[in-house]
Amino acid sequence: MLQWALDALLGLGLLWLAWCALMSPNLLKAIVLFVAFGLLMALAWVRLDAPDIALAEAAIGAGLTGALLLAALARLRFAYADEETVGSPAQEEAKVRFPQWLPAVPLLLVVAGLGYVVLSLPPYATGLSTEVTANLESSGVSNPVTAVLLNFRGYDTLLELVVLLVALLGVWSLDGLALGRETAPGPVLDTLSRFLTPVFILVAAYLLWVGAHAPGGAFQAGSVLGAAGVLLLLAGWRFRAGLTELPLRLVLVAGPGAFVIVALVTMLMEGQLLEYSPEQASILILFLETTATFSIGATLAALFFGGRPQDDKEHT
Amino acid sequence: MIPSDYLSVALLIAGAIFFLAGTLGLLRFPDVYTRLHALTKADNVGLGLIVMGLVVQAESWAAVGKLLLIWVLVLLAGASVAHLVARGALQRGIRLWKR
Amino acid sequence: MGTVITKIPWGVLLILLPLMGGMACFLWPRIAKILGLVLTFVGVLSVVGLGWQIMSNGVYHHAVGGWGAPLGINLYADGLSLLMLAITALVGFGISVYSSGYFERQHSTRFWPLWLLVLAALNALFLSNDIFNLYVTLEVMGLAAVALAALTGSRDALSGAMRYLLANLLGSLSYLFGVALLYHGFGSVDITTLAVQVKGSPTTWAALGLIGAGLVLKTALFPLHFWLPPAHASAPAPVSALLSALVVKASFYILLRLWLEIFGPLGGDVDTLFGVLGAVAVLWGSLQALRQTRLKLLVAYSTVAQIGYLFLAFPLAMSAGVMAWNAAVYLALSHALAKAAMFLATGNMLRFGGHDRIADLDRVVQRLPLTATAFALAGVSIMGLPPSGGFIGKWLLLEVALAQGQWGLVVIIVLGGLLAAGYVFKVLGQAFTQAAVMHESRAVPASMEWAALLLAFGAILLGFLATPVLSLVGIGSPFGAHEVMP
Amino acid sequence: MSTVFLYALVGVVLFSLGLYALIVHAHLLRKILAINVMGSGVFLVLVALAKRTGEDTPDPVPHAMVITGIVVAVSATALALTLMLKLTAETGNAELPEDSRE
Repeated sequence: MLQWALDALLGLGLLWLAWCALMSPNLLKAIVLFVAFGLLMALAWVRLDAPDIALAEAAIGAGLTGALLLAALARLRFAYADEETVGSPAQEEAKVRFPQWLPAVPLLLVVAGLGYVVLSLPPYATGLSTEVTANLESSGVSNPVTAVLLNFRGYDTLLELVVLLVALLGVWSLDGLALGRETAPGPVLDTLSRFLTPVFILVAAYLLWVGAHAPGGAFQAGSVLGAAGVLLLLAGWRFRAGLTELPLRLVLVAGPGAFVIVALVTMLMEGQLLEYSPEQASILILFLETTATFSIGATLAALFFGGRPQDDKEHT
Repeated sequence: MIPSDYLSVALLIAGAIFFLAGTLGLLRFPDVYTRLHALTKADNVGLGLIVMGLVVQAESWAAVGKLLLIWVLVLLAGASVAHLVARGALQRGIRLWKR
Repeated sequence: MGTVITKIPWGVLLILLPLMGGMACFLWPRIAKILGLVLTFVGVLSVVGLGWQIMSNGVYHHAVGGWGAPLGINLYADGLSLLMLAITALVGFGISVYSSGYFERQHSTRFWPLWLLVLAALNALFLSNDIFNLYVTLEVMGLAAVALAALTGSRDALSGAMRYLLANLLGSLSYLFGVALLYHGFGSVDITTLAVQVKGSPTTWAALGLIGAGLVLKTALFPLHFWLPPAHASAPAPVSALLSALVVKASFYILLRLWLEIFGPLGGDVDTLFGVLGAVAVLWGSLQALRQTRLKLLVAYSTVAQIGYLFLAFPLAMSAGVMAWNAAVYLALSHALAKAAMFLATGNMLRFGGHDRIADLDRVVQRLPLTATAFALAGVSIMGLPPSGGFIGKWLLLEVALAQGQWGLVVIIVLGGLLAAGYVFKVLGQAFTQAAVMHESRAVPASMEWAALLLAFGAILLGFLATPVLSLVGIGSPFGAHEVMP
Repeated sequence: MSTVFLYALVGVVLFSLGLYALIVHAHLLRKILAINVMGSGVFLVLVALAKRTGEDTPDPVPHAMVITGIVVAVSATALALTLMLKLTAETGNAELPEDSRE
């Protein structure tokens, strides 16, 4: 009963926070509430026995998305502040184009319909869990989620790393505003970033290693690395000139690149794309996860940075 | 329940009370500086008590280490963020509250 | 038979080569152009190789990871996938040749990696047999397409791309919700497995609605076409060609595939709805195209109309099956070639005159004879005049509509053709006259003119290849086994 | 009603709330937030229903799908935010211009 009350409270809290985040008249409040919503989502994932997702949600869904949103809002408010009314509170107010109730009516029908459908599903269904359990032995890892991500459905993960790369290519091709240095970081942030960076790296390495048999893995580790990058960028650290060219791009491509090469090699050796022999599976997965961790971390930090670093040197 | 469980419960409840106090301060105090004060001080102690309560239950030293690490990291983050928020507020020219 | 060439897994290479190429272009921008050209050409060869394998051994299967469905992801290619891959390779090669002359240096380094990744996503999409994997390929394709549409950074391009991105994301989420319901209702994301499992139930209906709505939004069927004209009209010419010719076809392909395998037997009323929306799209898109004063917007609205034609096949297929689907596929293929040619030709005129105002086109026929020919030939196929691919497609559709006594659809098909003739001649008419004001003109590289012309020739040539193409579609009988090929 | 369906229903409502906000709001940052909330709703449905195995361990396949989905969501958000900033720099307004052509 107590458990049920907790879940109900959590569910209502999620809905309430989402509503407040979406309807808040102040954009800053909306984003902060959205981050809080993300953290509550992480709790919901824990309640649903999905610790892997809880970690990913807390780091990426709430943390990095929140950082991206806040950085965008800051740029929206300050970078264009001299241009008339941009970013003024009046413009940010939740403007509504037509009567608010108009879309609400069909959407209530959608809620009712989808709710009915969800409730009509049978209370018990094994999905693919029996297949996963039966083949876990030969997958090379004992965490079933990692097994699905890196082995059974590794092809999806390959394409997912490509999505991340495509987003960065898009951001760079748009000539996004690079993160400026509006204010000096100050001694506290500076010291904090110096102290925390090794801790972040340690945590990332731990998450990467533990992902084989417990919650964790490349995405969680990569997002922790990305968070370290965000902190360093905020503290005023910048890519050293010379490293922004090919070396940086090599790190960004390492994850999907290694994946494609492994895909090719396994196909030549075993006959099917990404087919690992059971003996080599765990070492291959560790290799793929390590390269992916570096790429994910670098890509997320670069997405936060925005513009292409040292863009003017690119055409020489 | 064995004695260590009672200790845990006591520590957890004490921690929760500190959190409650901190949250009340956040809601009731008049300006950003006093709110920060209430929030960070009370929450740091509250989290410390909760961590202690869980340490009592820990089954291995590794778990104890992780719990303490969490506390240290939150202390660091809380203190730094409080400082940054206060500094930002000062730079924006927000005055200290006076009765 | 049995040589090395027949053993190469061409299907997998179609995905991996452009993927690696995209990354290599990102790493070494200097070689991007030459690498892009080589890889798109190798893409054409790979499709030929895959086609050879499929024709001699039947449908192509590849169990990624060696697991096989339902645990793993299966790649699958039958005649339908093969034709989509083939048209992607051909149009893709044309776009590459054109782009090698089109882009300035700075845009060139940005274009090639994204373009090769879109190509990889398209090939992966046409080969996939897994509805969640399709979601991921849709996202790779969608995000890269948005980035390409915004490439020029102009105000129109940015707002077009933003609208496009929001529509894309909404469509993807709706699709993903449908995938979630199908998985939890029937325990698989493999299309072949689902085809056996799925029965009429509230879950299926909701999944049909969500997936259908998401894909219709991505395919830009009226009234969800609002994002298409601004995005397609403000992108650089090769990107417009890519978006109109291939990217909208990709979501249409998924819809068609899922309809054939999973939803077909259930979707009676939805079929009719698709038909009605398609008919409105034909009329609305054509009328809007006729109203435009800017060439690129005219061509973009023409895409809205031509997409409408594809959906006319759904109500007709209820009783005519194979014939109606053949018509839809034929229309999709010839539209891909013709519309790519048209956008590329438009790009030439735009570069030549520095503007795309239809009224000031200034004797394009004399100055750019190849481009004007390309536009005219593409126009023949869009109008559906013989001999052209568009004619065969519309003829097949008309035949089915007549046989079923669907007089409304017959009128729509004919009327759409007449309206298309209206907007094509509106452009061509101006091409012969001298503009009132002289403009500075800029040279157009031969590669750009020839790329447009050859694609337009392709659209015409498709009019002579009905028998072999239709027999190719039949491999693996995607439209049902028991019916006889025409 | 079990927790499984409780969370699944919350997911359905989140999806619809996000959709509502996406339609109603003009500001692009709010539209991007709305898309993210919609995504969370879909993810919640996927994972909540995975708990119906009747055993202690839920079905891991939807879990892996959601991790993929979260990464896709953050990629799309980053691209959308950059696009929004560029558009604002160009038009001076973080909203989509009313389309005069439609």
